[in-house]
Amino acid sequence: MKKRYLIGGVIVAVFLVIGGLSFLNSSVEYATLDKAEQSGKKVQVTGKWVQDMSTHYDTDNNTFMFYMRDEEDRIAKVVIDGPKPNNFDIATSVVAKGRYEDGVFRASEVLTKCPSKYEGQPESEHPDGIQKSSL
Amino acid sequence: MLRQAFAIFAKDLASELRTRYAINALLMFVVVTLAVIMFSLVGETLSSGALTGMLWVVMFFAAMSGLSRSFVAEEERGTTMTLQLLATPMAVYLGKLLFNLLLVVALNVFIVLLFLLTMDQFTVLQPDLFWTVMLLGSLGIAAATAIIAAIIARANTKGTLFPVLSFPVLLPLLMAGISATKIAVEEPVWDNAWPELQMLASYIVVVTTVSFLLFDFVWKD
Amino acid sequence: MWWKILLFFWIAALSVFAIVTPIAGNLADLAGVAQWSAAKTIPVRFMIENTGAAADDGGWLLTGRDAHGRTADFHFAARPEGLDAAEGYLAIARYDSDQHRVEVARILGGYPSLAFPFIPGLEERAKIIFFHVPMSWMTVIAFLVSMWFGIRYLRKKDMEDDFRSAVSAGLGLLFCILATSTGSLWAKFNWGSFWNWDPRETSIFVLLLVYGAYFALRSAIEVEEKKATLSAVYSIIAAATVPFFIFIMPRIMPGLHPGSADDTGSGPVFSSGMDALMRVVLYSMLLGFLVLYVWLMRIQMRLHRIKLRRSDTALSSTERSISHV
Amino acid sequence: MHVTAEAVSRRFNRRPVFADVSFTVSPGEVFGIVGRNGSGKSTLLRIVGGLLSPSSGTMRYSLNGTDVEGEKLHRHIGYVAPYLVLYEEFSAAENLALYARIRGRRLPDGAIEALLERVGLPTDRTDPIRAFSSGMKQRMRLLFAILHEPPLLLLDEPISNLDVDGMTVVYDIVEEYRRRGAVIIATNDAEDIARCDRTFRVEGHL
Repeated sequence: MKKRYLIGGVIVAVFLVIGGLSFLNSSVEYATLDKAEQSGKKVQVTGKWVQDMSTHYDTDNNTFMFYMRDEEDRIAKVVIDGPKPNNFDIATSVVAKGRYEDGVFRASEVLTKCPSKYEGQPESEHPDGIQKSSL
Repeated sequence: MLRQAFAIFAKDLASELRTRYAINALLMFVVVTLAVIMFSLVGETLSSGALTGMLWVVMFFAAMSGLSRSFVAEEERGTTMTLQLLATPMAVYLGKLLFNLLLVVALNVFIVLLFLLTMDQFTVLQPDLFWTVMLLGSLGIAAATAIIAAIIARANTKGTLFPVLSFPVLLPLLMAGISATKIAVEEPVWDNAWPELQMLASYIVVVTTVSFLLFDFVWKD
Repeated sequence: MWWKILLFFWIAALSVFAIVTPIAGNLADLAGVAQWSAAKTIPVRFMIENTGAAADDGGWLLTGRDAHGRTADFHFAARPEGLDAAEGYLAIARYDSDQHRVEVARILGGYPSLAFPFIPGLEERAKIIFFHVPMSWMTVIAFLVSMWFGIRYLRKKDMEDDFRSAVSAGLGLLFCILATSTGSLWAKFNWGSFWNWDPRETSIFVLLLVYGAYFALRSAIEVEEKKATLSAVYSIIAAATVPFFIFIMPRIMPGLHPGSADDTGSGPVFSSGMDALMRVVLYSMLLGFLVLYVWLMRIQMRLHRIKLRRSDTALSSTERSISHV
Repeated sequence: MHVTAEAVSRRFNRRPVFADVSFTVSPGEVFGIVGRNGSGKSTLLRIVGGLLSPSSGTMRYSLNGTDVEGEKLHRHIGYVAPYLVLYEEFSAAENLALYARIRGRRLPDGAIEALLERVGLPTDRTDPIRAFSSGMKQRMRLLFAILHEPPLLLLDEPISNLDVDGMTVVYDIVEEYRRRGAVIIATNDAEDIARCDRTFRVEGHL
């Protein structure tokens, strides 16, 4: 009787690990810009805001435009319905939900991902202003 | 034990074929659900990916409406005690699992065939992968619902409780299944689905093993 | 008795510290100051590097250093008093990007010894970690404890174990609801939406469902022995399938939540780079929530025993009255 | 078959049904369990039959000197009770064939007819037993219990719903199984009690 539970427990543990390992190879949640353009479907694209390129807030249409670089280093113009998202300036990466329309990624929502590391900002990343004046 | 289990399976099958409680209602359920989907989609063009989601929704709810019967029927007729006197818990579980398996495989084949016939927009790029996923998904649904059905057979509100208890347990299977089906439908490469298949297989083994270990407690008063 | 009083003060003190510390906003260090818009003044803390010299415009210019060792020019309207004696300042200031210097508007006081760090992007919202993380942990711990007592019930058939299992599940549900709602509220202000089906959000939602199903099952069975057995069995089945979600998926899949796969560098939420003071508070809060959980468990168990004793007296008195008739 | 109950108690929802029941049944005995309505006769019989586990105490069984374990107990027990429901969508012969198959027994040709005749049931009916009268169903239950020739027969109010012929059938079976092994009857019927070698009174809590 005891043995049965022991053997069963081992089988369960082993296969939980095997099942868990399967996650290592899969990342299906987010698409890339290429994929988004090919499929034309509504997808989530994760990437970074390209700070060297311009951003623009169109007050008439209440849309915000910026350029985003995805994981495959492709840059696309993104237009969001609405104002500039929270924390946009300091986000380490952004997730845009939307679809490609006429060469522009129209996002219904943009989520900003911040460095939630709960530590002070490291030396190397500090903004230009302070750096220039430091002794 | 296998012979005992098979005898119980044969009994359930004969009983079902004679009374047709589950089969007729289930077939109608599938037809009605698909009809509702078709009504609501007249004139719409949906991608195969979106239709994949719908296919799984139909499969999930069909399973939820039919698969609790194996144990609930015994409880409702009052034959639970008779079966307890006839066979070991292991044999009972295995017999019921086999019956659930047959029912869910037959049901899903019916659903998929009907789906392929009625939804012209639904095209499958990799039929072999698609059917593999359907088979694994059916196995997983049968394994998980068998033990949950045994549990809810002892409760008061059997019908409503079944999906409530099943959904969280089935969710890993549904996520992996849907994702793998999407790959089969949209992508031409079999290899992309390996993680999902691995996940499905280990899910089936885990749930079946746990069920075997715990069925004694559920079955005996 | 004494430990309860101690616990009370412990949690009270921690809560006050965790919430209140920077009363007038974040105690920003230099990186923080630079990130704020030039028009806004915020409290900033700094140490003095040198005593400086008179500036061209008649003010006073000196070099200040923040807790992370960054330096910047600090401009005062006039020479601050007691400059030689003070080691550090807490001052209201803003960053002047044209002059590349920090304009000090007003000195608030000396350098605070306990200061909440400035965390870019999170700022005040970082404090959620003191509540959200311990709650999430307790959700999982309570569930495991519930399952553990469920297994013990199956082995020993002691109704007391079943009650422990149910109480632990109840507390777990409470913590789960709290963790979900705090996380969701935080997500609105940090990520931009209340709910995004992030892997971590999905995982806690599933856990919520499992708890809900557990109690739905319990309320649907009348015979207590059967209720105990079946709910124990269900919690084990759930525990065998749910880890896919709670422990593996959120870590390995990319997502927004700290600790997910593409969250480079920070790894699990507890990164080694975490501010030392925050770490102390966080660990204390974890301990505090753990003790709170144990305390609530004990109260519930005592209540249970009292109820049993009362129903036993009621039971035996009816028996007596029947046998007298 | 030796059956030993040691300090067996059973509670439902913390309400005790009975407490500290101990007895021994030896091979060749007909053992009676008597008691008022609601005293827990049926509950005790279910515990003896392995259908219900005792809240405390132990049940032990031994057959020809070797202990019988819980998992295999059902092979050695025949159980008849008014609350036992057979598969009513099948005919009598199908039911018997089904039990034989699940129990892993091969019935020789004509065995089913012989069994049906033994308890006075018609051999030519092919309709589901749903249509049977309550007395005929009781006779079916007897067959369900003795089909696998168990060394221990448990009877809960065996003559309920039976006519005089039926009672003769029951008592024939009781006498036969006294020789094969042991019989335990839970009853308050005077005729049943007269067949018992010993009786045990269950003093249940109300």
